[in-house]
Amino acid sequence: MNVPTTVEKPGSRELSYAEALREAMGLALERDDRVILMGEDIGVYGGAFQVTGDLVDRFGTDRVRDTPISELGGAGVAVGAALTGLRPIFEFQFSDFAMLAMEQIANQAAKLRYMLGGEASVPVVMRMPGGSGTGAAAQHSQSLEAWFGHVPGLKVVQPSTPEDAKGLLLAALEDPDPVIIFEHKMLYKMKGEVPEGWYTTPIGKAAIRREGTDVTIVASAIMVHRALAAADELAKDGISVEVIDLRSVRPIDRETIIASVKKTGKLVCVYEGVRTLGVGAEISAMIAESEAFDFLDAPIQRLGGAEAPIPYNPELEKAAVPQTPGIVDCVRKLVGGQV
Amino acid sequence: MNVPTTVEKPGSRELSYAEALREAMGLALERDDRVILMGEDIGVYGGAFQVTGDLVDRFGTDRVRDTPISELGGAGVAVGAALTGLRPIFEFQFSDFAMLAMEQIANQAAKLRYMLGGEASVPVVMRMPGGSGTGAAAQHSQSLEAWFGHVPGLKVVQPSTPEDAKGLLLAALEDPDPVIIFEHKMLYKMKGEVPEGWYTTPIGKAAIRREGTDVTIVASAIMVHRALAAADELAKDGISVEVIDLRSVRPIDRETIIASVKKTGKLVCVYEGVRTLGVGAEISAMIAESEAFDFLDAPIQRLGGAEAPIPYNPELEKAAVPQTPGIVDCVRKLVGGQV
Amino acid sequence: MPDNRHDPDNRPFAIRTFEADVLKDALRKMWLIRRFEEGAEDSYTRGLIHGTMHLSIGQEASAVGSCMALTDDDKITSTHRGHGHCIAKGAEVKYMFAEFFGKEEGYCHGRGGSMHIADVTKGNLGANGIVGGGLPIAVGAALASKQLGRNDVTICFFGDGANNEGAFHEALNIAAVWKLPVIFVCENNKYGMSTSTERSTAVKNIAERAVAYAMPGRTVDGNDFNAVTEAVGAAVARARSGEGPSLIENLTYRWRGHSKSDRNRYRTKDEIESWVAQDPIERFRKLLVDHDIIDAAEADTIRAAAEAEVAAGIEFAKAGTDPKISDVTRYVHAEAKA
Amino acid sequence: MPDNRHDPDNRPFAIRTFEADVLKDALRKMWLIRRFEEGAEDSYTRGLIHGTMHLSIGQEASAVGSCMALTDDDKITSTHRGHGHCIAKGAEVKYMFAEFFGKEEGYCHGRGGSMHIADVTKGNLGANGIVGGGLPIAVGAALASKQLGRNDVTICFFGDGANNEGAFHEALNIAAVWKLPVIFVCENNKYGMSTSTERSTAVKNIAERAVAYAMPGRTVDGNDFNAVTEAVGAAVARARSGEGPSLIENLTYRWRGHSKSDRNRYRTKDEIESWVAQDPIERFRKLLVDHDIIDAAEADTIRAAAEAEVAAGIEFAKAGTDPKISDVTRYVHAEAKA
Ligand SMILES: Cc1ncc(C[n+]2csc(CCOP(=O)(O)OP(=O)(O)O)c2C)c(N)n1
Ligand SMILES: Cc1ncc(C[n+]2csc(CCOP(=O)(O)OP(=O)(O)O)c2C)c(N)n1
Ligand SMILES: [Mg+2]
Ligand SMILES: [Mg+2]
Repeated sequence: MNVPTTVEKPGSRELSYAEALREAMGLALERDDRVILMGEDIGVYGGAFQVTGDLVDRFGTDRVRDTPISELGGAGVAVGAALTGLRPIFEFQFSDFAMLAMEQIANQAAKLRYMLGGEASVPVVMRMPGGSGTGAAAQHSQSLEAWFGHVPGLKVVQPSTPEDAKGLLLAALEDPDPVIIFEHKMLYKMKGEVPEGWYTTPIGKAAIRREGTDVTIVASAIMVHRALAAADELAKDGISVEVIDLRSVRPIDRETIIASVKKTGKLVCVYEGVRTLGVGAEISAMIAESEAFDFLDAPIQRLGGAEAPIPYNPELEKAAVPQTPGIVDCVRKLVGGQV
Repeated sequence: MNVPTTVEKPGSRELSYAEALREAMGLALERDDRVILMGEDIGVYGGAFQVTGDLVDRFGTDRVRDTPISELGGAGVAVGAALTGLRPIFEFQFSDFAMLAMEQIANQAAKLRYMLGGEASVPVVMRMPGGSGTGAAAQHSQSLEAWFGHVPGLKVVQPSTPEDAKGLLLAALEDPDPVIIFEHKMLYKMKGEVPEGWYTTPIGKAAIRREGTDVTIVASAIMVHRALAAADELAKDGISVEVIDLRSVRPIDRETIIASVKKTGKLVCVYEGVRTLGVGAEISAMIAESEAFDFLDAPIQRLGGAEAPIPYNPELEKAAVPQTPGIVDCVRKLVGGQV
Repeated sequence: MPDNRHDPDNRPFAIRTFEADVLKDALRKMWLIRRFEEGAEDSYTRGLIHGTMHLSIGQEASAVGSCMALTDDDKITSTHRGHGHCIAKGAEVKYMFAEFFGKEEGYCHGRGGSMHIADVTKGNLGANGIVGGGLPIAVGAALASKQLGRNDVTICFFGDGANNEGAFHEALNIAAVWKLPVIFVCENNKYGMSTSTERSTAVKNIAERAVAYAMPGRTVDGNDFNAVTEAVGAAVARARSGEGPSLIENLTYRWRGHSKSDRNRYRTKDEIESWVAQDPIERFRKLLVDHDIIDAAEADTIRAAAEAEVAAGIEFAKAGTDPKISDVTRYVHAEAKA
Repeated sequence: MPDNRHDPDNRPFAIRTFEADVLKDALRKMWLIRRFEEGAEDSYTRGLIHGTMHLSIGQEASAVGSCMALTDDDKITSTHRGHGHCIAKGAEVKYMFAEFFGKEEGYCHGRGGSMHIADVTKGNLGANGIVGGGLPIAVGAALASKQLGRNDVTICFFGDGANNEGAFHEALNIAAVWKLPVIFVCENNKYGMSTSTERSTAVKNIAERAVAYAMPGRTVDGNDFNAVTEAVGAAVARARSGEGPSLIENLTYRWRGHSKSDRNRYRTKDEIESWVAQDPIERFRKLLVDHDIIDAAEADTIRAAAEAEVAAGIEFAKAGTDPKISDVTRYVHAEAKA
């Protein structure tokens, strides 16, 4: 894939996104006794997507705990443990199953500090493998980040590179409040340079992955890579695209996006979640009410997931979320004044 | 309250919003044996907000079924019953508790028809008392319509008047797909003219509650009434406000809103749900990508709920959601070119 | 033990209860399941099918035995490991393959795939991608039956892993309190993915949990077709006569990994082999031969027919029609009446 | 029965276990709960408090008795009907009243109200607006204790209604499988809002469900302080020594309606009166008097002191500070360190 790699840092190597996450968890388990991992089949199985891998061999079954298939209970146990001294990292096997645990996530974890007037802290990290592309159909392919992004008290991040996967997970661990990480299943095997040791990627900061002057694309997770591929394609036509990797859904990095739109005057939001009320709706609205509004010289475009569950048939599945050609097409029309 | 009443229809009388809902359910239970009501304390107690009231006396405990306190199970039973011949109306005691049932609502009810390639139908209606203002704090006061609005396969309505409460509930019952009704707790006692007999209010159609030329306010649920009060106030300054009652969150009535914004050139979205990724984000984005974009002569404004859980203290609680003075203020600034 | 195989009163339940034709058809279905899944596995390995799949090879007696007391009006809810239940409830393998191949001819017109096969009009309310997702749905179907005065019952299949979901608790409690005609059939294959029941479940046998819902609970050898038909049959009869729900636990084993990504790290070769030796199809075949229902030749013919049906089903599926891309949002809602 | 009240070996558990001071303090707390709730009710009726509230009057022995074996390091999770648990775990009524009045001086600085009172640093992890919401949280607290090698245990209070939530099932199972130091105390007051356990729960006694989690289960007279301390005390000892969780069911009754909107349509006057006759405070007072721990005059003094404390608490709350409106989003996240 077409990832603009960070300048190689001393001590960085190529790792996959899954390996980067595993390295982050390993570091955390080593450094802090209060860190535990919880989730279904994260031990001997290594996780449905092999993210925890061999961590159970290194840290034992007390610190890498297979839970029963009990998402609500498991998440709630993580919340209670976080409230009383542990720093749990809870893996949902698929983010779709987090629907069973919304109560503990959104009614308890997100609200406890506030309801208790600041007198409690719930430093829990929840890992959510999301996204389509695996042929697993409607109940295993959703992109639910917008739900979590709507909940005050949560922070929500979506790394698109191995480096950020590690950095955001470590930032989440250092955060005194609940942080939800949406990991994209189709990125787990993606390789990239990852610095060694402990470092954090700030939560709430977008990253400009490619600079450009004609149009701004704000994309998240796997869509960053499709947007970059589209930008390559569009460059051939002389269209200069700025690609912003959203990285953080809650909070959103207003400054970076507003500055870019003021420069380019055009905005396309690309995201995999269902288009209506998805992340792009917020970005669009945020721009439309900001000082960047006056700089806009074309309607804001959104490319989001279809208004349908994710279908099984592979061609339908592709058609249900934005793909590179669709992004190219949308930008061309926008720049050509055809919208 | 300041509701613009419909022209009095033959056979209409004044009913409260709760009475209107009860009348709709009574008509449905009379007309169709397949209709049953399910929910916690909807029988002898009459419902936490006295919406089902005496229906259990009229139709018996088989058709007006108190469920155990089991939101996931209860909702799932309703889904299974709908799939196999019944037409259940499921009451969540507070919409906040629906978090426990998201799995059955969003993974099952919403997706079954699609996953089964059109070979199944889940005609279930779910009633959700939502909103703040009762002093019940963070876990009993949320406005979660945006979550449901993000889910393909669902329809989501939010009546703001007794007439629509009845009409939308009956429309939901006639619908072959799952429909979620957000009822606002602070509206239950509101009175208004309600036609007798069976009628439906179309799902997916907004209503222009007040015509105006300077600015369009799109408001939902209780915010419609605050917007109308603000419009009265603003009229004194010579500002002419068009107030649109959204009524349907999914699908959204694009045509009505676009036409209004093309006329007024200014848009303010007022909604009670959390501002970020709330209903107003979608309306704003929808306009910013539509042909109405070129007619906008000021940034689109959103007044939504604070980025916080609903607090207990009554003054804080009020401050956490849009109020009439804030709407007035926002419109004044917008019209005055101060944003 | 005296040889009483020919004494009618002492013959096993299945033999004395079902006609020979019906028993032969059960054997046919068990073979069909086995060959269907082998065919699916092979198609997957050859890259003809995408996604994942959960094979129930080794569990055929539970699926077919449980459905023996059902009519076409009765309902089932199934699981991610649901091919066997489908076939037991009468699905045709060619439409199942078509679904796997993502074709319009499939049960779900290619929208659902392996985890969502259903045939609602024939009482198969569907596999489910959500562990435990079918439990409350089954109770709802039973409620509809009771409320509308119908006589059908619902069998709810679920796994040992699913028994730790809150949905299990809520569903069984509601079914019991409302005395609904539903039979909860737990297919305990010792593992939820990699996690053994010892590590996930506080009780030894899932059926012990029936006490918490004041319903009968029974644990049976789920690889013994006869034992399954007897236990589930009694529960179906109970449900049908208005006495309410039951919980039956079929002890069985999946020979294959959990899904295509399983490295089988959590169990031993010995354990797998000991269960393969308990092949439910072979045991059933032997039962039928021992009771002179069929002879070896006829058994072979039945198996060969299943093989042929599966081969034909794959060809049918390959020749199927791809959905139109423009139909991606079709079936989200009911289509407007013409 | 022979009079053996003064024979040490035969005295009731509570009397032979706790010092006189401790027992007197328990009586004080019971009175404090009663008067606190009456004061809250009165303030509500007079329009000084908004929102709703759930009174536990009649259930004081369950709250105070259950907490007798706890130290300040131990934890509790509570419910919407949680004032009694708070006070039993050592909360001060003036800060509770301040919370009811929405003041900065309240336990939650006016953000939480009646349904969210907590004092995490003292081990009260909070009331909960979500029925069953505290169950997994309590298990998490017990996990933290075990994992960090601490010696504290957690009591998880919940109602009969909550026992039908999936969270109950998942929490008890996890606690049992992981052998965690948590005691599940079900306060069975016969109703979840208007719905009786007969109409909502498949078993007669909630404690029967302990079987499903292979943990000890006991049902006791929850209005008998002595019985509660004995049963919960044994469970606490068990948890503390690493033997895992227990389920104790305290049979009790709420004298008041479910909340302020209750018309009491689902129960009879007679039923209410029969339970009022079982006043747990009066029964405990009598126990203390009978065993010469206190005399009637001292009991009156204790009650009067509770009354005075409540009256002072209300005045304290009235004089409290209102939160600043501009602080509406304060406490959503941790404040940046200075
Ligand atoms: C709610 C939910 N949690 C987790 C999963 C992932 N998952 C699919 S099957 C499975 C194991 C289920 O075990 P069991 O119920 O015993 O069925 P088996 O696979 O053994 O047939 C898991 C964890 C899921 N699909 N749904
Ligand atoms: C998840 C959830 N469902 C429903 C409610 C509404 N509700 C509050 S208390 C209550 C009854 C609870 O009964 P029980 O657990 O027996 O406690 P009790 O009120 O009798 O003390 C109900 C239905 C809620 N707060 N949370
Ligand atoms: Mg299993
Ligand atoms: Mg109760």
